[in-house]
Amino acid sequence: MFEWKLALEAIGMVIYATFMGFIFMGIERKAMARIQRRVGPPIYQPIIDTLKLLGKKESVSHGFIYDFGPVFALGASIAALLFIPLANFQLFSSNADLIVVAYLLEVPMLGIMLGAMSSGNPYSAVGVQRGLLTMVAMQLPYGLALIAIAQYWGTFKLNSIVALQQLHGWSITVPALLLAFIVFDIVFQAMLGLEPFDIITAPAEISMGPMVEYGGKHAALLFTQHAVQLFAETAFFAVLFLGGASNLLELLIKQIAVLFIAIFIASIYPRFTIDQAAKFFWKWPTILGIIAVILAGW
Amino acid sequence: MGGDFISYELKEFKLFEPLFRWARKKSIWLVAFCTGCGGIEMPPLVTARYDIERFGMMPNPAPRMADLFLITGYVTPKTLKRIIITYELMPDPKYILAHGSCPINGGVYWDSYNVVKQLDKYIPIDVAIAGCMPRPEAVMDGIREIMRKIENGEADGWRRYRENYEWYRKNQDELFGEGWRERDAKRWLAWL
Amino acid sequence: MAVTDNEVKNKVESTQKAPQDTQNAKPELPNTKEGRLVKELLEKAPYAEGSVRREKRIEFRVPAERIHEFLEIASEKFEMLMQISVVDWLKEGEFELVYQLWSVSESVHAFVKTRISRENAKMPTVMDIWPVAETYEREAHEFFGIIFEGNPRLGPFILEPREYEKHPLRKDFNTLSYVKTIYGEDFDRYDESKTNYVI
Amino acid sequence: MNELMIMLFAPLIAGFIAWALDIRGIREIVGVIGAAVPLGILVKYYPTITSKGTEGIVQTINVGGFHLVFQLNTLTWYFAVIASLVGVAMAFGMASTSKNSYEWLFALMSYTGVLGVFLSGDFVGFFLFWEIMTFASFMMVLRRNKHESLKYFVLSIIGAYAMLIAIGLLYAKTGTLDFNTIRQALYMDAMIGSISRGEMALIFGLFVTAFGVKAGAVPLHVWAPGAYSEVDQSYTTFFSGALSKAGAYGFLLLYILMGVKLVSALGVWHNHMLFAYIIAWIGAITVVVAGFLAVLQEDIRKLFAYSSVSQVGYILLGLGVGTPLGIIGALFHVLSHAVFKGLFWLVVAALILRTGKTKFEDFGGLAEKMPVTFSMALIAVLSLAGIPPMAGFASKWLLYEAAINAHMPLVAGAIFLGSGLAFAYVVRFLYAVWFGQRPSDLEDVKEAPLPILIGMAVLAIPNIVFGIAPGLVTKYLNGLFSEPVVTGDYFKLVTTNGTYNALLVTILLVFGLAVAGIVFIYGAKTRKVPVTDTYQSGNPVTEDYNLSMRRHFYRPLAEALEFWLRYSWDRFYERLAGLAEDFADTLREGIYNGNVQSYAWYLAIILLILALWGVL
Repeated sequence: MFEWKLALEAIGMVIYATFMGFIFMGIERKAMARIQRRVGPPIYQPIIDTLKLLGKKESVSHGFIYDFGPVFALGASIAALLFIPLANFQLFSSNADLIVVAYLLEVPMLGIMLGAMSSGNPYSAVGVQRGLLTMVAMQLPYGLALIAIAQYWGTFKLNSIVALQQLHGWSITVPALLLAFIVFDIVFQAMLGLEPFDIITAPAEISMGPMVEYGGKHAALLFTQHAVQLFAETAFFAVLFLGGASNLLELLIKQIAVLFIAIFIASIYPRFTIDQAAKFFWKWPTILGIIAVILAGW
Repeated sequence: MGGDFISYELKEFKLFEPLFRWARKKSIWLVAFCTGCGGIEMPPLVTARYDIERFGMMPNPAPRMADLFLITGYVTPKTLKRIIITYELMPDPKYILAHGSCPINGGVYWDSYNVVKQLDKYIPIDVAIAGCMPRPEAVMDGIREIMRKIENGEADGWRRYRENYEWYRKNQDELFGEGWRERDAKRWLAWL
Repeated sequence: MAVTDNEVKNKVESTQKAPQDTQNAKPELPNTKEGRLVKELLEKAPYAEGSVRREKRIEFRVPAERIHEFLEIASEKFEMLMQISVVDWLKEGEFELVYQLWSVSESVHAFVKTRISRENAKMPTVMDIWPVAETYEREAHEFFGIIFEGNPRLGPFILEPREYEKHPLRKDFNTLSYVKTIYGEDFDRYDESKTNYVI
Repeated sequence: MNELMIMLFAPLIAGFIAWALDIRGIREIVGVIGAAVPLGILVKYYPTITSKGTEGIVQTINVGGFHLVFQLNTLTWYFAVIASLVGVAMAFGMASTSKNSYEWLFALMSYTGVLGVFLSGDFVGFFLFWEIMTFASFMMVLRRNKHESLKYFVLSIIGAYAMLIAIGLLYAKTGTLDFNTIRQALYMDAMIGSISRGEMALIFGLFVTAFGVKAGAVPLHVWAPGAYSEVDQSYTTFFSGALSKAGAYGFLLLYILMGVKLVSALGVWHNHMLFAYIIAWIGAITVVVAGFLAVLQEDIRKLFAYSSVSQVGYILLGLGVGTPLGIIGALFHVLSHAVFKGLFWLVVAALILRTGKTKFEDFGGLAEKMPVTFSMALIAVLSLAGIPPMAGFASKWLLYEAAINAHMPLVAGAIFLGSGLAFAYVVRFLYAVWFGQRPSDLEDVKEAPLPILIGMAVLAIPNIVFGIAPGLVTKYLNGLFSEPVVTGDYFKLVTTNGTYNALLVTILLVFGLAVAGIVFIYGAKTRKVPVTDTYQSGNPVTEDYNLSMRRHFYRPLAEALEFWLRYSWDRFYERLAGLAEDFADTLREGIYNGNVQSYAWYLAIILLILALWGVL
């Protein structure tokens, strides 16, 4: 009963996603450097960083939950990835829909919070508080954008959304879903923890936020998780708004396009404080989201 | 702290060692901890002109993730306490780059009551660069020197610290007095 | 910062002292803003001597027992107390306290100097005029050993427990021998005499 | 057929026996048996219920001239099983936390009340058991805190009177009190329209206030935080787990009895049933307001009290959507809320039993001291936050599907915000109580006693089982409707336009964990480090530093919301109560002023009015 083809496809896709995720992180650092007229690190730098972290000869642990946190986060990211229809590999996306994937993409946040909380470091406590508040603040616009899509296309299944978009043209061509696109792009910025909303790991203020106590292989796990998360979220974005893709290359181009939007915004804006971010999320993106939802439902 | 520290056996991945050495060389993370007067020399390194990020180096505020510790300038006993604690927080293959002559023999403050004369007694220094305060080019040269040492495995400050930890510990206690961590923490408790 | 002030003051003091002794009469004050300020303060406090060093910088020399009263008068014009720096005149056996005031309204800097003897030096605190003085007085006490009556927290401030009550910035504090006791054998400069330093 | 009666009155009898005997050991055993009897009987009835279809078993007894009807069909069986499951867990919990038999008596009396409410087939029995339930829970609260119990009492009285007037109106119109006959009468009346629109709106309004008070909808939720936290916490398992479900059952009753009539009377607005739309918006507002209040609480009991109010808001929202999928989502959420919230309240009971503290700032670092309770709390956290492999997510997923398919986008938006807030306050609870630095006075805390751990296990297993196999519940609930609404096998839910394969999600999570575990084991050996060895920007750290942030964890959110936080329902009701008292005082001085002449005058005036009216 066990389809070997599907299993191999899944494992292949996880390896491909991790590799491309690291390349995306490299592109992110390289593009930001080039914008600041610096040479910037090579594209595959995150892979070297992860190898170095894995090669550390000692790693410190604050108890079982501290180790369980990053492991759970990476596991959840991999699970979320396998439910998104990636180009011609449908993987398991027939078994889950928009809401399940949206929630699975948020589960790694709980894993990181669990680990950060049990480390007993005040900086990570402040990081956890900010991470949760950002998540609470962005939940409403995030939901409204997803609802607009579900309502316009009338279905939750991701592969049927992709099929409908192939037929009737991409989501962003529809005015209502264009508003949802803008809202989702702002929320996408906060999900990745990029510049205007990188309050979670504010490097200068609370030294790497929740990740302050992570070293050695725990940090390597978190880096891999961030890579898989980056790949999954850009793929989710492309599937919802840019009409999925017929082959991996087309998907890759769309993902990089989405990534560059985020990078350009990130390299311009300074950082919001946490209550400014909350107020901002509940003002403009929510209003746009409500308009999009009403238009989509018309 | 010292007890289990020594008995820890180093898991030498013989097969991957050259790969890890290359990775350690190509991605060194600096602890954003500037002691003494050289701290102001650090920002130019990450700007467009010198840009150490080309070598994969990134300033990182968390010591748990960092490898390279820059001792920039003279070290007073108060700062040395913080340096020792941060150094011991850093995970294992870690290196120290000392700027100028003050960490070597007290430099200009050779007779000052408040400057540590020989830093090497308290924490192992891998590379020391000349210059009071060295220009970014000199710091980059020092970093290249550290990379060369990592490449052929000579950068073993952390192994020296671990193997003769007792000696280092004795010198530290001699300077600060026995059990200085609890005493200092109690002193700061009044402020919290 | 106390160390650098020390040398600067020495040089300036010695050059400036010579011209003042020649014309012992009160030097006529230029009628600039600073001059009028000095004149005004001198009327209120005849016991003091004032002079204008340069544009935006005036000086007063006040006897030690009247310092508190003078500072009260000066505090109407000079709202901020910037620093209390101490100069150790070992040969004359005196400390010279310099209260550096800054007037925000006229943007003028005033140095109020007093002299007290080095042995068990005592000064009234100025915390009642400028509360910020508490920190400067603690520092002056820690490094020079001047006791400020009325300052509640004169105890240990910045230095390590080892150097409490040693008042390291006094001229008669022998740093060389102190450093030899602490850093012992790795202190490799052996020349005892302080005249020819070997760096 | 008298098993129905045994099941109904077993807890009450056990309560009296436990109260009478009042011996430490026997009292607990009697209480637990009393609580377990209904569950046993109900499980025995499962095959008959599923085979017989919706009309089930009817039992009629006539007591003192009243003709009480009890019915056990698919719907009432479902609610009764949930109530008895939570009741058993409560009994186990109270076995270790309750100090005297007074609480046993009234806890089991409210247990009978709830079962009676679910099983009764006519308004007489319904109201009778409703009052028993309210009276018992009021006595439980009265024992600990007069003010809170007064607040709870006044609001319950308002609800009870509203329901009484509504029943009276219905009796006046239809002439009967039995549910089935009322249903037929109102069904017929939908065409004839003899009951005017205004009267129907009045009946609907009265029923909404009555059931809204018990369920804790926003304007009437004021009693919930006080009552839930001022009672022995293991009883709150039942209080918020089952009693609030009686309110939700009431709203469902509105659909069954007078759904068609309400639609014809109140009309339709943008193709939503108007009365359902109102209930949906009450639910949505409850979810958001109670969620925000829960996040900003400092007391552990208050946090979970507001969280209970917010979760009941989800149920009302599900009912309000009105479509069959919405009702199934709401009923599934009734089960999952009863299960994970009951588990939370048992964890809180264990914490208070062991540490004696209730504020967040006194807790800390209990994960090592109470590992089993911690793992149960973790299961409850995953379920409440809606993490896929748990029951909480399955019910929330159904609610999302229903709300969006029924074209109620803003209500679905409220669910998104509500689940975000749920995630926030649940992690705050985890951080403040289980992680961080342990205060010195919690050093000697031992693990929770065995009975309460059994109670937690009773509630934790359904959490996982219904999480991985949600089909079990939806297949049973499909029986309520003519054609199956949620298809798919035990592990996969398939609705008209969405699928959720719970088993596959669990398998993939395990696969992901395995991959991450391999990467973790591959790395260097880990060295356990004490809490004091943390990066505190270089400063030495000792044990008596408080490094964990337990007070005002969400102060920035309070600052972001300070515009809304100025208005509070409690102050509004306090002022209302003050007004009522002043009015009563003026009335007392005015009329009952004690001199006989004015009384004589009043008599004369009344007689005159009656004469003019032509009655005399």
